[in-house]
Amino acid sequence: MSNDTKATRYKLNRRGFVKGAAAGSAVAVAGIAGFPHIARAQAAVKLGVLHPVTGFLQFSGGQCRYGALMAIEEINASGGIKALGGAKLEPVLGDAQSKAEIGAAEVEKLNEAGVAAIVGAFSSGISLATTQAAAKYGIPHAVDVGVNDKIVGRGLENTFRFGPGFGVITKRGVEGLIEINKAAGNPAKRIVIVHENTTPFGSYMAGLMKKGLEPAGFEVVETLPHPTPNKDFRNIALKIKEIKPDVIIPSHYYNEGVLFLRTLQRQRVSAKGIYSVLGGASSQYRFVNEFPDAARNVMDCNHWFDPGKPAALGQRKKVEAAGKSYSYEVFLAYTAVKWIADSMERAGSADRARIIEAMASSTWSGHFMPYGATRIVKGQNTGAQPLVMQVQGSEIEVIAPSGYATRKAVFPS
Amino acid sequence: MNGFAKSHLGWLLLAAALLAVPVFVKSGRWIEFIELTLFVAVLGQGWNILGGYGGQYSFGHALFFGTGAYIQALLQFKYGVSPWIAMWFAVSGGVLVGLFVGYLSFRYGLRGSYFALITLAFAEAFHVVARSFISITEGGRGVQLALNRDPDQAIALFQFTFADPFLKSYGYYYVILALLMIAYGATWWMERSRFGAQLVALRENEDAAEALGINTFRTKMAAICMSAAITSSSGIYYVQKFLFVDPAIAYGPTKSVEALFAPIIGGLGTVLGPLVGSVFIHGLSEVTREAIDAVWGARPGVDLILFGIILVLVLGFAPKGLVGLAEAAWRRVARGGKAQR
Amino acid sequence: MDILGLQIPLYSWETVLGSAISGVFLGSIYALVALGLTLIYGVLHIINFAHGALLMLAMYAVFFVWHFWGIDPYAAMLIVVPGAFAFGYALQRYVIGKTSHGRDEIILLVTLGIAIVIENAALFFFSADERSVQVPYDLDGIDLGVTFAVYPELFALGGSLAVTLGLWLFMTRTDTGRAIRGVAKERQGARLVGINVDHVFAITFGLGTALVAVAASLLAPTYTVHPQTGYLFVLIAFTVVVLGGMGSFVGALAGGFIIGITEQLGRLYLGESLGLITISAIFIMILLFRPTGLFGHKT
Amino acid sequence: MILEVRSMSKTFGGLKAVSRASLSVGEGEIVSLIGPNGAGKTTLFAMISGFLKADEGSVAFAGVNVTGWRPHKVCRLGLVRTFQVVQPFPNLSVAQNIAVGAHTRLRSRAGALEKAGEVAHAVGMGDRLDMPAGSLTVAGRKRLELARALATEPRLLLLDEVMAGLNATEIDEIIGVIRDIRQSGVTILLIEHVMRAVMNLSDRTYVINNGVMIAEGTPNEVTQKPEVIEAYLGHGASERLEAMGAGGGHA
Repeated sequence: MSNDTKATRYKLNRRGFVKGAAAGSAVAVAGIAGFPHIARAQAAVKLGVLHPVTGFLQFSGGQCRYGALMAIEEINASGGIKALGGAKLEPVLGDAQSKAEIGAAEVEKLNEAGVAAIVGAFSSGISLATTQAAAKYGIPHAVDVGVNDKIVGRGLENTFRFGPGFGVITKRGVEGLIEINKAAGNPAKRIVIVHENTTPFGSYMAGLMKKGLEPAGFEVVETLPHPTPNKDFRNIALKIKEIKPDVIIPSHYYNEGVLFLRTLQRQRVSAKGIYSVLGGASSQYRFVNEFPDAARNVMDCNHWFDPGKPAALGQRKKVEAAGKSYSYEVFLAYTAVKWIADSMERAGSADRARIIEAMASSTWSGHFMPYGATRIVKGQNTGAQPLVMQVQGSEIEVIAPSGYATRKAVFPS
Repeated sequence: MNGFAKSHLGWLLLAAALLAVPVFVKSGRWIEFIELTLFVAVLGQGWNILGGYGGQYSFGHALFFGTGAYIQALLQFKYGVSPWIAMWFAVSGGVLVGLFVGYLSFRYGLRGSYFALITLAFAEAFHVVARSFISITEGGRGVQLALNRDPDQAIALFQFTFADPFLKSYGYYYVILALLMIAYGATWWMERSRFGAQLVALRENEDAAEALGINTFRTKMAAICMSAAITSSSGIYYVQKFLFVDPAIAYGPTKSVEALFAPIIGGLGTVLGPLVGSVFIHGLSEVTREAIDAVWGARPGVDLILFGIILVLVLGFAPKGLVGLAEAAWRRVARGGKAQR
Repeated sequence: MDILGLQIPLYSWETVLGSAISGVFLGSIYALVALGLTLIYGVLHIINFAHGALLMLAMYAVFFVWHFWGIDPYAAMLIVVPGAFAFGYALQRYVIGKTSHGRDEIILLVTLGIAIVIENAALFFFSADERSVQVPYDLDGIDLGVTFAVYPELFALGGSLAVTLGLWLFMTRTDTGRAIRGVAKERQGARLVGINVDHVFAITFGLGTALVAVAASLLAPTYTVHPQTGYLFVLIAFTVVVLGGMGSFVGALAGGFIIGITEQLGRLYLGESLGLITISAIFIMILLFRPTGLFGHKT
Repeated sequence: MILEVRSMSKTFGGLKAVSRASLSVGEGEIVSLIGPNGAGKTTLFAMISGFLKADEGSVAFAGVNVTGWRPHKVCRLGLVRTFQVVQPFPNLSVAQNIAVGAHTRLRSRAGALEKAGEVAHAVGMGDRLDMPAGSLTVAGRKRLELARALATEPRLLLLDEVMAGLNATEIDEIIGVIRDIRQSGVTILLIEHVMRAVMNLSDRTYVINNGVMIAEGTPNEVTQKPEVIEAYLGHGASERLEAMGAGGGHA
């Protein structure tokens, strides 16, 4: 297959393929029927939107897809890609079914559908496979979430990540904790880390946190890993009760986050602070609304938007009006798509290689994330960083770093 | 049994067709589709040896896939062993796990649901171990192999993603095809050997088999080893292609289910059953997905609802699998033909 | 403490006791989920792989009854349990029974297929969002000193005992119960005596599903629901059923508690992750050395 | 003596199924083992062939002590049994069924199938080679059971009620087959309720009741013995015995 992706060329390829392997090709127009008015536009630029929307990652995958489609809709509504004469973006949807091998197969499909770029694929494991498959065809691939640092920086020119990886998140997490602790007169010293250990995400996180915290004068008394899914946190609560740490640092997915925080509350376990790093539930509006007591004063270092940007708040209203949860998956995928669109504008072309060039040299600042102007080194946006939030009342407020803070931390609580 | 040569010819034609796939399929998408189908067909043939021919239904074949994948990945990751050497250890490791699980289960005479449940339990135990012993297995982080981008090293490192155009497009296809041919050749041989006859006999009736001089314990042990060897070989392909394995990929229930679906749908205890089943399952899921997408737009889950319903229907109408259904139809046609004559 | 190079942490007796008590509560949930499974296995000899999916479906039902009508999850049983019975009855009578041809491997795949359908139907109709039932008494309960027992946990514990007792009474004191036991013991014989075996099978499956719905109501205040919730309990439920003896209610109850306590203590000492190996270990040991389970009979 | 069974016992949950039973079979003989239902005949067979572990006693076959051997090992030494309730491999054809037995001596598949054909002809089912065993009649299954055992090239054949459930013609045919088998040099020990066959075929007969050997001798001798008649009478089988005995006399 050629790397050339001009629409005409793609159609030739497609016809050739239909001739070659006729099976099922009559219905091979994947995923466009949801947007029929767009699909028929002549000059549309195809964008692969690839997430695990079925299987065990379905919730996060679905949120990502929702965010990405939202961005595409907005771009089209405001006149498409102007540098391409107002060409509309046409999403080509892919479902990785929560399996890496299916993710890779979907990339092949997207390639033949002639996508100019791909956004995806939420999890680190799947993103590793999809970026690699996309690299074969030189398809620019923006990783929306996938926080594993090994996704970027393994030499794939096509692979970019707009958001932060583990390294930065834990570094900022430690810095934020130091800042908050200092402001309160350093009451916290002893720490317990609770993390999921079934996927790369939690397993890496715990190790990196420990490495960062100890030189800063904290003492990690205990690290408590648990599997995902997990049914019961009472043991962990009891252990924490016995250890009596100053700060508890949890790191896991939404379900475990909810169960963990509720268990702490039920077991009357308290600490000076709960400070999660990529906590599943801690900075999720859904959780805050449903269990305000369990969420009270929980802090979380996580992906977040710049609370000073009205666009973010507007989007939040829109998402919630649609009955969806405004979670990090939504705005990360949303921003990734916006970034790809901006790169197309800069490239003035839907050519894969030119988009890659434009992404690599991007200085985009039209987003609402707290990242500043984009600067890419080895595929990673070096300005990307998480923020530290705290649930105060029924709101999620940013408490660190001070440049973005909307409120002062309530600590110790 | 009309014509040994005829069935021989069929096999040769099938093999030739598979070898020649790159000649008439130029689409990366369809090559990938065929690759995945063959991958599950290999996984399923492993299961079929023990479950289809031997009648010992395992719910934990991920044990062998996962062990093969982990050994293949870890030897390279930790000790820089060449993938071409690691693969022999991967298969041997799978066989060792087979010996271990088989010895315990068969020594204590577990059959039927009990055997199914113990394999399930062993797979889960391996899952927990892979997750928990971080110093050995890297734990939940998984094992990620370095990506080779040097085309000259493609063969030496058994990584074809950035190889020359042909290898890049078809390299992994021929890897899985080679594994398929070995697995299916071995099964074909087995079906025509004393070992195969004895294995089938003990599936049909263990007491009678024992009375007729068959060492049922040893036959079952041999079957689980062969089964493990084939299934673990699919782990080699997986790791070399995706360069990543973690506990859930290796030992989660997904692979165990995939392994048993294909042969049961296709036809238990037949050489072609797992391949036919895998083609059917993948074809069906592709068609349902594309059809739903085309008429209704992307609706996550609907394709799988349809898939599940069709699956249950197929089971209802073809309890002996698709190969069984085809045979019955063939017999009817043949009988009809004779009657006319 | 250091035994053979393995670091065994020393915990205070309060923590250990608290952990064991948490095992009792967890065990009661296991028992609840396992009761339906063991009933179905005991009579139909089906390893029902749709069990987790049915549990998930019932939890959704409880959630929606609460969400739309504000009905408390325990009161929701009055609606959800009969519905589940009817659903299970129909499922066995018109799907499993018709398609499985009485062959084990087919039944297995049919239940797997049903699980796929239910799970993805849930994904399609209810979306992948996690849902939680919020009850006002979620945090109230009894302080046991070493640990705090909230009402939902106490209700689940009481529920598991009551359901086991009720089931036992039903099976021994009613005609339907006796018919079910008759079919479980001697299928062919029951047919000869004129029992409609297909009907009894369907009733059994319906009952098993109804039990799942009871479990769902008792679980609802504690757990979130999403299309994959069922996976939390399926494997454990198999373990409990095998440990207790396939088909034994008392076995399921005792098995639930034994597994719950062992698991919690195992996780306390070996870590939350590796501790789960205790469950697999029990499962394997029982299968090897006492396949009839603690309370099972030889078949 | 090709088979020497010495004082074997087996208890099931407090019930003595076989109690210090001994018997011996000489090379080339046809020996029968009779007794009322539940007397312990099949249990004794199961112990001789290795399916059951005896509580006490020993089995020597062809001069080798085979006590406690697994059935497949015993079979390879040349002692093979059939089952009272026939145990065919239902999804395999007649030829494949018999070939399983032939494989005990032959590695090659073709050789085993060829041998299966020969054996099938010998027992009179050469015309049913391709039929699935599951679709055979009761008589057909009995023959198949015999053929499969025969294909293992045994020196001693333990036949457990191969005539049960057959009609008179079928019984006569089977009797002929068994004679032929002995003619070919195979020793036979059989359990039988069909007295006509017992009287007809056996060189010697053992009678077992309540797990205890109560008589031994030629068929005519043992049927005269009062303890034997009593054993059967005790189970209300006197008429049948009479009838059978008379029938045997006619043949």
